[in-house]
Amino acid sequence: MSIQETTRQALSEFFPEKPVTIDPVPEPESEEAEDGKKKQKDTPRENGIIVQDYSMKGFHLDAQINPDQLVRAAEILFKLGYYIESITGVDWIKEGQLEAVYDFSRYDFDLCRVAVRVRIPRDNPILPTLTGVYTGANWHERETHEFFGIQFDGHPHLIPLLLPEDADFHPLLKDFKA
Amino acid sequence: MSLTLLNVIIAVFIAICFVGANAAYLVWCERKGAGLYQRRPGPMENGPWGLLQPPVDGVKLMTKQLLIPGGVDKAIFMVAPVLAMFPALISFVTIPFSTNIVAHQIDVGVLMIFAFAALGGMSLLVAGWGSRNKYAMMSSVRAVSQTVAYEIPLLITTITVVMISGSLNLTDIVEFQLGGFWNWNIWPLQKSVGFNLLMPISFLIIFVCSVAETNRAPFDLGEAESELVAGFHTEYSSMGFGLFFMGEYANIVIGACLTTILFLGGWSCPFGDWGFFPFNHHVGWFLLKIYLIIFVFIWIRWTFPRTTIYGLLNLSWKYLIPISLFNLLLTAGLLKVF
Amino acid sequence: MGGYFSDLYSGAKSLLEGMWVTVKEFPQQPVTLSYPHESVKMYRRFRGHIELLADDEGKPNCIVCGMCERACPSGCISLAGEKPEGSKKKVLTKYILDFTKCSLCGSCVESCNFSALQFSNEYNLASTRKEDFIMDLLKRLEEQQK
Amino acid sequence: MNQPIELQKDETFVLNVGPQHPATHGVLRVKMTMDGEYIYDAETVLGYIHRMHEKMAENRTYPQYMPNMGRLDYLSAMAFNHGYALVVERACAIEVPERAEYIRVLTVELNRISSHLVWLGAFVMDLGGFTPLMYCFDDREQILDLLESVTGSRLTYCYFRFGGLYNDIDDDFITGTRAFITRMRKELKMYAKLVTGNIILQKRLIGHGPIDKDMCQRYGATGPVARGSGINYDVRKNEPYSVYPEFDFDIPVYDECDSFARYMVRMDEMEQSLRIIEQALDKLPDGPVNPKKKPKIIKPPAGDYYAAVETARGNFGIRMVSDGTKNAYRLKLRSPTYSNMHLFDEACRGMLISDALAFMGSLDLVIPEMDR
Repeated sequence: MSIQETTRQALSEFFPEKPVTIDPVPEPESEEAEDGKKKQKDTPRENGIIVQDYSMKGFHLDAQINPDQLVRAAEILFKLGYYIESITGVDWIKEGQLEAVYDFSRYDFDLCRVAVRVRIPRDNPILPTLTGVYTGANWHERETHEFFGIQFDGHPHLIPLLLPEDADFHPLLKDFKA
Repeated sequence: MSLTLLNVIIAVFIAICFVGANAAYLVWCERKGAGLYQRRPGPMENGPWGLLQPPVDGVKLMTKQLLIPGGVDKAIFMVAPVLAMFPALISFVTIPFSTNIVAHQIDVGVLMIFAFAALGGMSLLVAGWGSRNKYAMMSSVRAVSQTVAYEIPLLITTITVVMISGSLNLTDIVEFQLGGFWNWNIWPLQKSVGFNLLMPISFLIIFVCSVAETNRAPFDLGEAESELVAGFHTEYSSMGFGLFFMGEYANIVIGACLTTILFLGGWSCPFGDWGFFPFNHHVGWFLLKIYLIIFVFIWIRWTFPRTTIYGLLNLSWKYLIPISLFNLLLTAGLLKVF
Repeated sequence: MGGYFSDLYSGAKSLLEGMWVTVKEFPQQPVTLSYPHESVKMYRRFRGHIELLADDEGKPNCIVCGMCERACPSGCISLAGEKPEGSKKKVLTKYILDFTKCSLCGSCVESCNFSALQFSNEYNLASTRKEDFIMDLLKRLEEQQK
Repeated sequence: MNQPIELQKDETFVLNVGPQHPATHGVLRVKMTMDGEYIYDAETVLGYIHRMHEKMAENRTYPQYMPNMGRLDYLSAMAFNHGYALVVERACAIEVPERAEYIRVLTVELNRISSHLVWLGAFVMDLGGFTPLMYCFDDREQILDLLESVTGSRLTYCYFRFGGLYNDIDDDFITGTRAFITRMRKELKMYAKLVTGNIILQKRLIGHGPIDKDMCQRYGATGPVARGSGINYDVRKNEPYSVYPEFDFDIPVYDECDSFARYMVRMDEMEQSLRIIEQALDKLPDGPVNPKKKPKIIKPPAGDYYAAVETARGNFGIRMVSDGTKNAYRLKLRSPTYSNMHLFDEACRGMLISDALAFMGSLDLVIPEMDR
């Protein structure tokens, strides 16, 4: 069994109501190209796992989960041998949501890049910290915190990293005006 | 005023001139040498081959503002550079450049040089302590432990040579080696001890120790610029820094002189004592030898990375001290036998 | 004990090897160039700041389409033109390059479809005044024509 | 000398290493809590040259953002440009002509060697040896001359375009590169004698600065740092992009986990890069360097895209979120030294300051890339 399937099965414990085998539907190319704009107006994406077309997207698995499942997901991925690449946010201002994207990748030749997403309300962005699992999440979370204003619960040292120490603005939010 | 005192004053004056000129032009040599080792020309712009660079640098240093950091003990801060320069100058009094070119012959010349060398180590401690800077403090602690560690093998090896030549007087030590390079102390074959295989190694030890004593790369832990910024002279500017700089080069000359006198036969001509030109040119031979040693100093500095403090102490306590101690014992035994 | 002496031997050998490497460089000619006295020839493709190209009559090729202005990531080009009476084409009246902002990416040269821009070979551009880098390229072209 | 010593919390002082410190190569600050010369704790402070490149991406069009990538890591700018070109090409499905791919690999590998040469020189200078720096710069100058003759600039090349290149290489470049390969092989032997074999350097590096596999995974360390810890991970092999599968080259991996292993990885990598360059020159196909069909205005379809390349310092990833307009909606730059430096805080505990700074040098930091 390829690592991709192993990971998918491991992550599917978050979605008991959905059978694992149904969702590997990569969004069809044509459809996406046509209504790229339409998609944006749609309601936010539902939680679930999407198997992406690697040659088109550059990553394999795309899982959207709830904030409370995040630490568990990280533990699963850590056990499977993934390393943390980066943590970042995306500001979906029209939907009133912030999305945190966690990128994981592997050291061995079983290529599998996993993106774990979490959507949280824009006015109360709180996420659990991953520093307990991946120590390296520390700086990434600090960066996400200063750029997007996402609070990471339980983070040991949540002060701005790249911005000045007293910065109280979040420059990567779409409504930030310098 | 007695004649001897006048003699000493004149000698000190000449020594100051000699040391000043040497320090200035050794900096030029160092920079030029560094350039040539590194595929570049070195100083070029001031005068032919950049030869006017040292005076120009001197003027620059002298006209700079002397900054004293806030909150330091001024007296200690100001006395440190003087302490760095002064012992080096005094040591020159007893160094024989030739049969009669010596300021003041002291029967315990070796002892005096070591006494003042220890004072030089203190200047680093005072500078580091007085600077009120953490880097300077760490550097001075390092420098002192380094000086202590390297004075021991230096002394032991010197005692070995003193035992062989039977005198603490530097002139006597040189005169013991006169008459051709085969008589120098560097060779295993000796007049007084017969055959001592460790003598060349002793020479290496004293060479390494003089590199370490003068705080030069690869033992420049005191001023390790990539670790401690500039070490003990981090806070010094203008001539305060200039004096440290001059003191360093003066110490190099002393180190080279001492090595030459103890092991390379001082002013003696390598090809026996022929009484005609150019072989009778005694000072010339002496200067040639010390500059050769300084050339090697420069060569080493621009080749090797720096050691660490534990590497340095390991080298001293694990290798240099045992070997030099063993050599001391061996020499003492051989002296008894022959 | 054996390790003690072999360490000493191999260490000394490695040090001597290193010294041999550096001393071989000692007598050789330096590879550097004493810059103000001699200078390198710039490559044909060297990207200096941009300059205007003129046609045979000495008029700039530029037709004031403004593509370069739009292509520039840093907004350092500002140009203006006017249409003289009885002429179809616009004529360039002002072309200011704010070199303080320029990152020499060359987007402007690539975006130009009328071969009106090129990179100059100038690299001696040090100055202590900011104004020296706000360049009037039209004036520069006129000076070149003379 | 290597035994862990018991450090006392109540006898510490704080030492500010940086932002202007000779060993931090730029403006990095490490707040070290020291017990004598031993480091009790360290906290890295970043952001002194933070320029918010990610926000710039949202305000610039895709082609306009290309020059920014060279400003991230000024030493391997080519690889960063490559990564950005890859992600946009992937999003817009632009085909790259084969010749362009070969030239990309050629220039990226040349750039990798030049980057490693700067590292080697700067690293040995951290250790107190100044001369290798000059030799490295002499060699690097040859690369910069070659790249300048092609790209027109020496440091921030901005040579790649979406789907192709700024311009084609010429014969002078090819002969020059071949001459450089011969020269560089000789020089590498010289470095082996002057630097690698040196007992002082070995004593300072072997056994110092340990980073084990687990630590790499927790922090996401990549590049030579991971490869020095026995992790066989190189994006060029693990996730082949461009025409790397066409070439025969090895990924040097060392299991020692110390500073010397990382040093050796980079030294070996230079040799492997020379091999790649040689093969690329041999196999270089004819043809155009820009695609025939290329959208006039770059507007990637909405969605998430990811691309990773192996720069001289490790895995550089770009996550691009497009909303179908001319500007990126969000562009995340995952820079390698950011993760590599992160483990310094933990790894340097209990080290002597001289070892810690040597260890920092072995991580090969480029501050602008970390601060972005």
